[in-house]
Amino acid sequence: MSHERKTEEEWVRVQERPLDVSALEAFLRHPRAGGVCVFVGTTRAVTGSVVTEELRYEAFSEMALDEMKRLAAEASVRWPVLRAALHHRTGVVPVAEASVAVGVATPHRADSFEACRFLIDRLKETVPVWKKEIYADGSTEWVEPGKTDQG
Amino acid sequence: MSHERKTEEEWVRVQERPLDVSALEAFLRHPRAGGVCVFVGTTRAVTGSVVTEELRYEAFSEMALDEMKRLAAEASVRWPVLRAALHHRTGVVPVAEASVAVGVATPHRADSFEACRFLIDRLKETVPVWKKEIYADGSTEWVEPGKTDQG
Amino acid sequence: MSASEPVRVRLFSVLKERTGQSEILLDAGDVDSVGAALSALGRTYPVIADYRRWIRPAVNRAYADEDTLLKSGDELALITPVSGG
Amino acid sequence: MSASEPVRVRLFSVLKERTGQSEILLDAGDVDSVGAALSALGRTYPVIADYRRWIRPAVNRAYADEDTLLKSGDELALITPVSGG
Repeated sequence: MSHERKTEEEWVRVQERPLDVSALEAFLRHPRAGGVCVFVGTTRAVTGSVVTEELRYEAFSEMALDEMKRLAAEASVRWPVLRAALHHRTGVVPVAEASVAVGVATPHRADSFEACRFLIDRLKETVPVWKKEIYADGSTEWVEPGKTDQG
Repeated sequence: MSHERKTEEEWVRVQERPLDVSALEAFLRHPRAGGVCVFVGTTRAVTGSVVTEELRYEAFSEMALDEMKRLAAEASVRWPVLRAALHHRTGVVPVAEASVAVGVATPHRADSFEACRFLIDRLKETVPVWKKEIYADGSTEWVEPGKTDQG
Repeated sequence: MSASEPVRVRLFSVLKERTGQSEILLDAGDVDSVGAALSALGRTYPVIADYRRWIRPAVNRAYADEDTLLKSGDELALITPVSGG
Repeated sequence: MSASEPVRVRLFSVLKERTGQSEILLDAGDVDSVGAALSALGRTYPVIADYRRWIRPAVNRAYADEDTLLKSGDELALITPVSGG
């Protein structure tokens, strides 16, 4: 299952299939661009002493697309963004595979780094996607940043 | 013509063919990586009121590879770099095509952005590659940062 | 009983798992605000009461707050701390 | 005349274009340092004298300076301001 919205300037997607980073990078090419910055988040096998087998992502896909579009619009106010793309994968994401890819094209390189950093940082704060760790010992855990355990 | 050096951790290349950003991104995948940051520099058609037709790059290829390896090693001292790649194209690079691609994989995303930014910034300062602007009006110019004209 | 459309509550992640529900319909006449809906849901599903302080409610796919008014046909999503990326 | 290998000078970019040379061989006995080589080259090629303050010399593919000593068989590259990327 995949959801997407695509205009000439921005492309947001939520999909179960592996992400196509090449297609994302190709979308970002623009004759007025001097710099393209792409960030790819991948499933890390080891965090501290804990071994992750895989991650499972769940999204509220329709709202996730809205939020990603809103973030792209916010970035375009702050930086001269020529193209922006935000893609998130859902379902099982094995170790070393990409869960998220975010990219920005701007006339100059400093802006591409800043806008890309902004998009991935904000995506992790506001886009309704949730991650469940599946550990090598068989246990599982929803990752809930900022939630302390005295529920 | 292409020159390259490749180990398990780093991959530097200077080549006349178009850059393969997908291959670079694939090389950066690592089971302990959480973040991969890739920067692609592309030929910009317009800078201010000046229209660029194409860029022509010339490299001192053997030394360029040495310098790129040295920069990757320097980044690895400052950040926990799992993989690094620096590829530069030479010869004619038309508008919207990539002249340079630099990427880094690290366990956490902030480091991938910082290390990638460091690599592209330093590459532009020390790697022996020169750019000639071919303007739409037929004139040409070697780009020589920091050189004032009273030779 | 109201003849109008219900408020459609969407649950995800830990709340979906622990309530066993991905969608709950509430009578729009009974819950005129997000806060009222959360209180009603918390009485039936203790885990929603437990999570209330960490829930960012979204109405019709935009973040809202407890004071946001609800009307017939609205969609209320209970967004627990997100962890995409 | 020395029987030893010459110092091999490499030129790129604007210096290659304006001297018409990509490589110049110097007798190693005549140029014992980078500075001496640059002075000798500057006498033959005015553009090298003009560019001298902006040239970063590299000996055997590593950045050096005017005091760096040259020996038979060394490669001296005249690196004008770089503009890759």
